[in-house]
Amino acid sequence: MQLYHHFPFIIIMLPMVMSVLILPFKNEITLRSISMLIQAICAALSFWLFASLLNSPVEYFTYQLGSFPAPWGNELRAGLIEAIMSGAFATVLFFSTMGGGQDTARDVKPGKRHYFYIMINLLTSSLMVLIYTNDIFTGYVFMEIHMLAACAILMAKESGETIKATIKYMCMSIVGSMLFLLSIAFLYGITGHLLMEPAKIVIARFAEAGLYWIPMVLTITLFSIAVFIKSSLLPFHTWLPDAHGYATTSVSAILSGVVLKGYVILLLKLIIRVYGIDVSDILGIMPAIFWLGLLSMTMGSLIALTQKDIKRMIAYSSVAHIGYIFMGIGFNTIFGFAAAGYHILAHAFSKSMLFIAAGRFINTAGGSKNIPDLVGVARKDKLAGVAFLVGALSLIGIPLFAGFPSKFYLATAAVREGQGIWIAVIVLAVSTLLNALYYIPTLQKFFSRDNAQEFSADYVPDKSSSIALVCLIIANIFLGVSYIPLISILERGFSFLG
Amino acid sequence: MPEAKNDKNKFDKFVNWVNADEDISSREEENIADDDNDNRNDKSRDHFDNDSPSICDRLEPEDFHMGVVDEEFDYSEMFGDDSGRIDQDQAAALAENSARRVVLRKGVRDRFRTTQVFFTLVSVLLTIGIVGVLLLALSQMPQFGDPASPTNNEVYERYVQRGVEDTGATNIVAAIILDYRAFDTLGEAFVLFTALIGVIMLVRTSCGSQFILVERTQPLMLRFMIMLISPFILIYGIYILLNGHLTPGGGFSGGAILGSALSLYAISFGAQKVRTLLSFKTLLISISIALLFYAIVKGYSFVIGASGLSSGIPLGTPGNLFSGGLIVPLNISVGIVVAFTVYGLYALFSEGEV
Amino acid sequence: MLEALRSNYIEATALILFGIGLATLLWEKNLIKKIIGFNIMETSIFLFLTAKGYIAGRGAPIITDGITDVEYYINPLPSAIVLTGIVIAVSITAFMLALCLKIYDIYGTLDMDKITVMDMAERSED
Amino acid sequence: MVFFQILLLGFLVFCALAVSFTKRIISAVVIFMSYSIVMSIIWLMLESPDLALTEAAVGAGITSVIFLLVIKRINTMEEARSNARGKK
Repeated sequence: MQLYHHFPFIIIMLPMVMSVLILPFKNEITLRSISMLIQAICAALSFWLFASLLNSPVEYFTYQLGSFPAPWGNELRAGLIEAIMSGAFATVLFFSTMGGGQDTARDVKPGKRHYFYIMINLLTSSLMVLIYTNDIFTGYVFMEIHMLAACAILMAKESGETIKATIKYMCMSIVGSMLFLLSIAFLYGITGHLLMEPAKIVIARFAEAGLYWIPMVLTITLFSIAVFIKSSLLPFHTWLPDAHGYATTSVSAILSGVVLKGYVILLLKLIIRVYGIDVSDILGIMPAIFWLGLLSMTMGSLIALTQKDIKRMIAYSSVAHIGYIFMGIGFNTIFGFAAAGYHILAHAFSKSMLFIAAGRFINTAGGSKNIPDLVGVARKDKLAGVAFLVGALSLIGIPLFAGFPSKFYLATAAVREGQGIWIAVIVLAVSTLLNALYYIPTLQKFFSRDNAQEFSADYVPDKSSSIALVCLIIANIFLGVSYIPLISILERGFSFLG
Repeated sequence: MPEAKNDKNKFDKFVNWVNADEDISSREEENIADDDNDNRNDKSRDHFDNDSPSICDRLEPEDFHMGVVDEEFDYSEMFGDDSGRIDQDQAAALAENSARRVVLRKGVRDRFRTTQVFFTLVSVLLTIGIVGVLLLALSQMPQFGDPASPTNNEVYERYVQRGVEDTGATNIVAAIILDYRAFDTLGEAFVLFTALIGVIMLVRTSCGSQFILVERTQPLMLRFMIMLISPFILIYGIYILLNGHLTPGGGFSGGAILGSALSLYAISFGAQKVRTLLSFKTLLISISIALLFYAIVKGYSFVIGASGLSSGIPLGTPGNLFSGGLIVPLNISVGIVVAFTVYGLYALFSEGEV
Repeated sequence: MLEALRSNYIEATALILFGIGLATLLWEKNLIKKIIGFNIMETSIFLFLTAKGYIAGRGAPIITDGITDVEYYINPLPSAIVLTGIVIAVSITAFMLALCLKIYDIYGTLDMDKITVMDMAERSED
Repeated sequence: MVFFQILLLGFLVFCALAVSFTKRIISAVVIFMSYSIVMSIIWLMLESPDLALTEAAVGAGITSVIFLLVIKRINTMEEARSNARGKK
């Protein structure tokens, strides 16, 4: 029982307890620095846990909450994948809060600041529970906190559009959590377990005997549809553009980079740990995920082409990149999951950088979000221009940046996977082309010298957002360069996630 | 009640607005006018952004409503300094504006109609399909109430057979909630906390409580009856709360009863009386203390349990009041969180101010 | 298929209520009716779960005078889950109703169609 | 006993349908109140008294009170808005 066994519990409880403790603080700087300190501690503990797991004999460990073992009491479980993901998400949260701090100070009214940062801490802790939990109903409970906190920070800006975006987001994601709860009810009805490992034994027994066939197919479909709605895969994405388009900078970065991914990690754990790869192969849901991913990749990029508002364009490109991730999951092989995991990391880092840079562009252009008004803005705000360039290139898939290895591994996963090789590779190429089609022209507009608007010099970006952008660029390049060790760790992690 | 008049004619009024050309006086139009102007210079439509202190002074008690005063659209700026005189260019701008709006409305109306029909069709088919699939899956599920169904496995047997000796509580449901699966209830208390903070962010007006609301004194009969009943409700709530581990009830239902007793008292005797006892600050502080108590005490027993030690908390003899080990204090803290959240929600929704 | 549904009729009604709640949530124009639809959906799933935990001929899971034999008590786990779920349903309803107040304050209506039309009108202008 | 359960379940389905077909919001909320009261009775018949108590106290009690308060607030905002426009 070494020290690092307690880290998952500390990572979860620290932001939760702090969210209650920061009630008395009122001033913006202390609140932001406390929340960032908490997120930094979570990131540091996760990477320490990751390092100690790397060279520990056992691949994963379970942390028993309370004095009763698994099927009776609650349990957390930490392995390589959970450690990497919680570390990456905590870092992205840290940089997004730091990067968007200036906009939050302006948009969130003084009376409501400490409530905003309470919600940021609750978001952090519920995200960590979604990653580390080994119990499906605990996943549901903290999924609700995650949704309420995301809606609360989304509407902290209190303009007409954000409130309408929040209602739309909430209606959609309520349907998602209801389907999730219904599939928990069905799963409990047939297996009698709420924890993932005991449920897997019972489901494996049923799969061989061919018992309860339709309820099992129903539960895995309801789980997937719930996560599709919450992570805005194409047919269920209608809430995303309003939510990400109108929120403040740090909230858009957090929503796009981190909130969407927490549910995908939960679905990955459900598929691998509750059903297992071979049972979910037989159940036949994986091709559906694969085809929905393809649809979302192409349609997301097509719609993003038509957008004039910079933040809505980036939001639609999030829908496309969620499609990549679900395409990777749809292969239902360990390498497919590893490629999807890699793209989760790459997308989290590049997307939050794009949103912070876009926030700075909008501020320099005096608050207007239309791309025509932002022509030549990268000349004025050089650092944000470089950050936007790096983020866009990495999402297109240019080598040396984070997007390239993940798309490359998605293609190799398609080649290794038997069925549907050529469609996947073709659609990957088409959607990469579409990505380029809407990112390159915007980049040209931003960096163009002629007919650049004259921007009033009253907006001076603060130092912390510059630091955040520089660190995100470094992280992006690191992800783009060190892909060989990373993909092997991801593969090893996913093979033991079950 | 505006929605009370059936939606039909309200919607017709709206449809005539959509078709009407000159008459732009209806309320929806006011909002549209709001949106056009604000959107043009693309400041997001912040009705509440002018948080200059003056807004609180202009408030008179009787129209102290949630944000309605901030939202007032001042026509004088739009139509020149006094509303009578409109100079030429403003009139021209207005005419051009309404002409463009006519063209726009036709496009909007058709698009709206098609999406309406399409949307209803999709959701009808969707729900019938889902219910059909669910009933199909249900037909394969184990029978209702038969003892041999898979849910009666070793998990259920241990909860019933060794529930009392493990946790010392005779009400097994309370034992599960507060001892076997206490992490869910921790999440539960934090869901309530998040909802309360979310509602505070949304509904609480920023003018603080220096406004003494004009209290409508309730009829004597109501006040007298409430004076008679509320002690019994409080005793009943406290009984349910404290005996959560012995009889059905526990933190949630006991807290809800106490919360509704507080709200009942606030309804009849005016929120001001309750506010002297339980101001906004004490409400938040007591909820935080209860949450911290739960998190720290239960966190201690999680960490001890995880590292295999036995937490030295005596379980007491099952059956009497202080017998459930940690269950009774946890019940009290969850009860406090639920009671004050319920009262807070009542106060926020009724006056926008706890 | 039919006689299976006849035997577990409570779960069948729970699923029908789920369908009605889902239809109300998706189909209803007024926001408050959407929230009532959500509550109906939520309580129907809890009815389904509680019916799953019921065992014929066994009593409530309160251990009375020391009898800890399995034959006397129903399955307590679904009750624990539903207890947690009810309070989650209340908190989501409270949050959404606060949003309704805010929406009414800005748009002057609770009718999602009118709001979408206003939005369409607004977006089609810029 | 079974007949009584079927009767209550029928009443539940009727209430659920009635919510979407009533015109007035207040009647929808009142129907929902009766819906959750009947639901807690059914839970009592399913031998889970904890749930019946919580559903009665929390589901029927708090949710309905909050619904009615919101409707009252919307009414007062409606009047304030109409007399605000009248005053101008």
